[in-house]
Amino acid sequence: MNEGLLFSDPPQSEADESWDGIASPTPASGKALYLELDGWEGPLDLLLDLARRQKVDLRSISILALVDQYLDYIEQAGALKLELAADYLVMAAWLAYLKSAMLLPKDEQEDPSPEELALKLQLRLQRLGAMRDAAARLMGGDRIGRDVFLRAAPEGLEIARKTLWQCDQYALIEAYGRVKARTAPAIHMVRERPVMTLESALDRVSHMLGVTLDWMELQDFLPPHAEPRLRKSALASSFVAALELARLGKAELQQDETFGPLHLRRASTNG
Amino acid sequence: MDDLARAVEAALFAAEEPMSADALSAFLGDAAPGEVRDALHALAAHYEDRGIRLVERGKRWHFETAPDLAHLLRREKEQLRRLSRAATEVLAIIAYHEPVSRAEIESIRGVQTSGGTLDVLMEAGWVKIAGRREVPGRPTIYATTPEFLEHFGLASRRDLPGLAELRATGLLDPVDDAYEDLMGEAPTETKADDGADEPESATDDSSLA
Amino acid sequence: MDDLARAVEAALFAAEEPMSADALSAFLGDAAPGEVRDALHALAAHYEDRGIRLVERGKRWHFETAPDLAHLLRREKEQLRRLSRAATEVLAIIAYHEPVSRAEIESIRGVQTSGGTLDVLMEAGWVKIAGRREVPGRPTIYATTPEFLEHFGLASRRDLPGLAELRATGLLDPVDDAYEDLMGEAPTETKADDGADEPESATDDSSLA
Repeated sequence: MNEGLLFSDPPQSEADESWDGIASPTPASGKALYLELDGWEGPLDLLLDLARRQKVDLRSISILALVDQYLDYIEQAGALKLELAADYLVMAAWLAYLKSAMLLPKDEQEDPSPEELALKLQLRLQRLGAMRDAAARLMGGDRIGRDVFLRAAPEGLEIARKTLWQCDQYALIEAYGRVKARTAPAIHMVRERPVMTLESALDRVSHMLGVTLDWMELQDFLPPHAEPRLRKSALASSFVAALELARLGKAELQQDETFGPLHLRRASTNG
Repeated sequence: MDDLARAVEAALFAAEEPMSADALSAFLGDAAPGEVRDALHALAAHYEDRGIRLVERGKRWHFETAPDLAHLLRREKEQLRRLSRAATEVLAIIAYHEPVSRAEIESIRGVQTSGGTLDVLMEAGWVKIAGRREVPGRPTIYATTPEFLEHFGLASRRDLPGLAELRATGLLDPVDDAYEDLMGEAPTETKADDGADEPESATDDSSLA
Repeated sequence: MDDLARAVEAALFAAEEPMSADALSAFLGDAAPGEVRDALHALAAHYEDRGIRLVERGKRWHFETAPDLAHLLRREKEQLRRLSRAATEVLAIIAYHEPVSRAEIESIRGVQTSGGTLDVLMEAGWVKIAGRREVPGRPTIYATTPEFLEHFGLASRRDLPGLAELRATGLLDPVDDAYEDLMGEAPTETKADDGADEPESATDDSSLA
C-alpha cells in the first residue's frame, strides 16, 4: 500500500488521493480503476469502495453481494496477472468462507455464525466509512495557511530577563582565600629517610654468605631491629644484591613456590 | 475601549504563538484572569465581521484572517503540504477516538499503519504520544494537540465535525460493542470500559482483514 | 464594514511586509487605488484608539501595536542568580588589588579569565573600568564601585579582612608553612592600605603566582 508515500503524490492520478480531496473515492466507471490494488489502503478499503458503489446506506448493504463483488474483483485482477498482495488474498479466502457459510442451511452453522461475521464486517465498514467522511470534513475546515492566515510578521512579545546577581561577603572573602591558597607557591621538602643502599646491601649479604654453607632465608639478611621503613628499604636492596650475587656466580637462589620464601646460599663451586 | 482590552489586543497581535487567557493575564502583570477573559470575548465580538478575527482554539487565542477572504489571500501563500489519504484517515481516527493505540487505529482501517504515518502527524505537531495504556504490552496511545485544533480551526474537540452524531450512532464504539448492542445484549459494564482499554478486541478484528 | 476594507485589513494583517496602496490594489485584483486609499484611511481612523494601529510609513502601510503599550509588550523579568565561583574569585581579586588589569587578575588566579566574567561583574554593577595603566599596551584596569561596597555591606575596602585574618580563619589553608618563612613578610596591613593605592603591589603579588 502507499502508506509510506505520505505527502507524495499518489501513484495514480485520482484527485481524491490528495490532502484536500474528499476521502471516499467516487470513481468513474470503467475498468481503469480496477487495475491497481495500490489504489486501496488494504482489503477493507477496497470493500468499502465496493460497498459505496451499491449506493445504499452502509447499514443496509448486502454483504453477500459485496462478497461477490470482491471475489470477482480479485479474480479479475488475478486474470490480469496483477500481483495480489497477500492480505487481499487472505480477505478473499475469508470472504469465500463467509459466503459459503451464508449459503448453507442454518442448522449446520458453527460458532460464530456467518450472520455474526457478516454483521461485524458491515459494522467495520460503517466505522471506516464514518472516519473517512470525518477526515474529509476535517480537511475541509478553515485551515490555517489555506483558508485563514496568521499575522505574517508579528512583533513578538519580548520578555527581557534582567539578572540580579547575588553574592555575599563571606563568598567574596572565601574566594580570595581560595585564590591565594591555590596560587601560593608550594614548597616540597624531602626529609631524610633511613635507607639501605645497594652497596651496603651487597657488602652485608656477601659477608653473611661467607659465614655459612646452609640455605638462609632472605629475611635473615635484614638488620634485625630496623624500623619498618628501613626494613623495607633493606629488603629491596638485599633482594637486588642477592640477584646480583647470583649473576656473578657467587650465590645460589631457590624459591619453592611463587611468593614463597626466597632462600640463598653461597655458591658451592665458589666455596 | 478600556486599557485592558487594548493591552490584550496588542499582546495577541504581537504574539508569535497563540496565548491562553491565563498566559495573557500573567504576561500583562496584574490583570485578573476573569477580566482578561471578558476582554477576549468582547474583542472576539468586535472582530466578528471584520477582515481579521479573534478566535479561541483549544483554550488559546489568536488573530487570523476571515475565512471568506481565503480566495484573496491564498495565492501567494505557501502551499500546504499534501497529506496522504492514509495520514488524513489516521489523523481523523486519532481525533475522534483519542486516546487511541496504533492497534486500534489499524483495526478501524483494516491495514497496518506504518510508523511513518504517525511520525508525519507528530512532526506536523498535530498528534502527540499521550502515554501508555495499562494493559498487557502497554501500548503507546496517541492524542491530538492544541496545534491540531488551531490548524483545523476548531475551538475544542467538541467542535470536531459530526462528533456528536457519530457518538450518538455508536460509530465511535468498537465493533464488538456495537454488535452486542445490536444483538440486544446489554453490553456488560466491563465491556463499556474495556472497549477503550482492550487492544485484544482490536487484534481480533484485524484478523478479519 | 465594506468588503474592500475587510480585504485590505486582512491583506495587511497577513502581509510579510508593509504594502503601498498601489501594491494592495494590485494584490486585491480589481480594486481601484483610490478606493483602497479610502479604505486605508477609514481603517486607520478605526484603529486610532485601539491596541493596534494602522500606520503609513513612507507610503507603505502596516499594522503595529500602539506605542503607548510598548512597556506592556516588553516586560522585564528579574531573575536572581548566584555569582559563579570564577566570577566571585575575580571580584575578590579586584576588590583586594584594585585597580588591576585582566592580565594581573589572571596571574593572581593562576587561570585564564574569560571576558564574560568581567562583563557579568560590570553588568552586576560591582566593577567598573578605572582607566588604563600607563605601561606598554595600556591595559584596561578595573576597580570596584560604590554599589559593590553597598551590596557586600562594607563601609570601605579597608573592611576586607587582611591575609593574616584570612589565615587565622583557615581560609588560606592549605598554605605551606614555608611560604611565610620564605617571604618573611607580614602581608596584612600593607595589603589593606596599599591595595587601594598601589597597583604595583598587585603586580608584586602576581609575580608570586
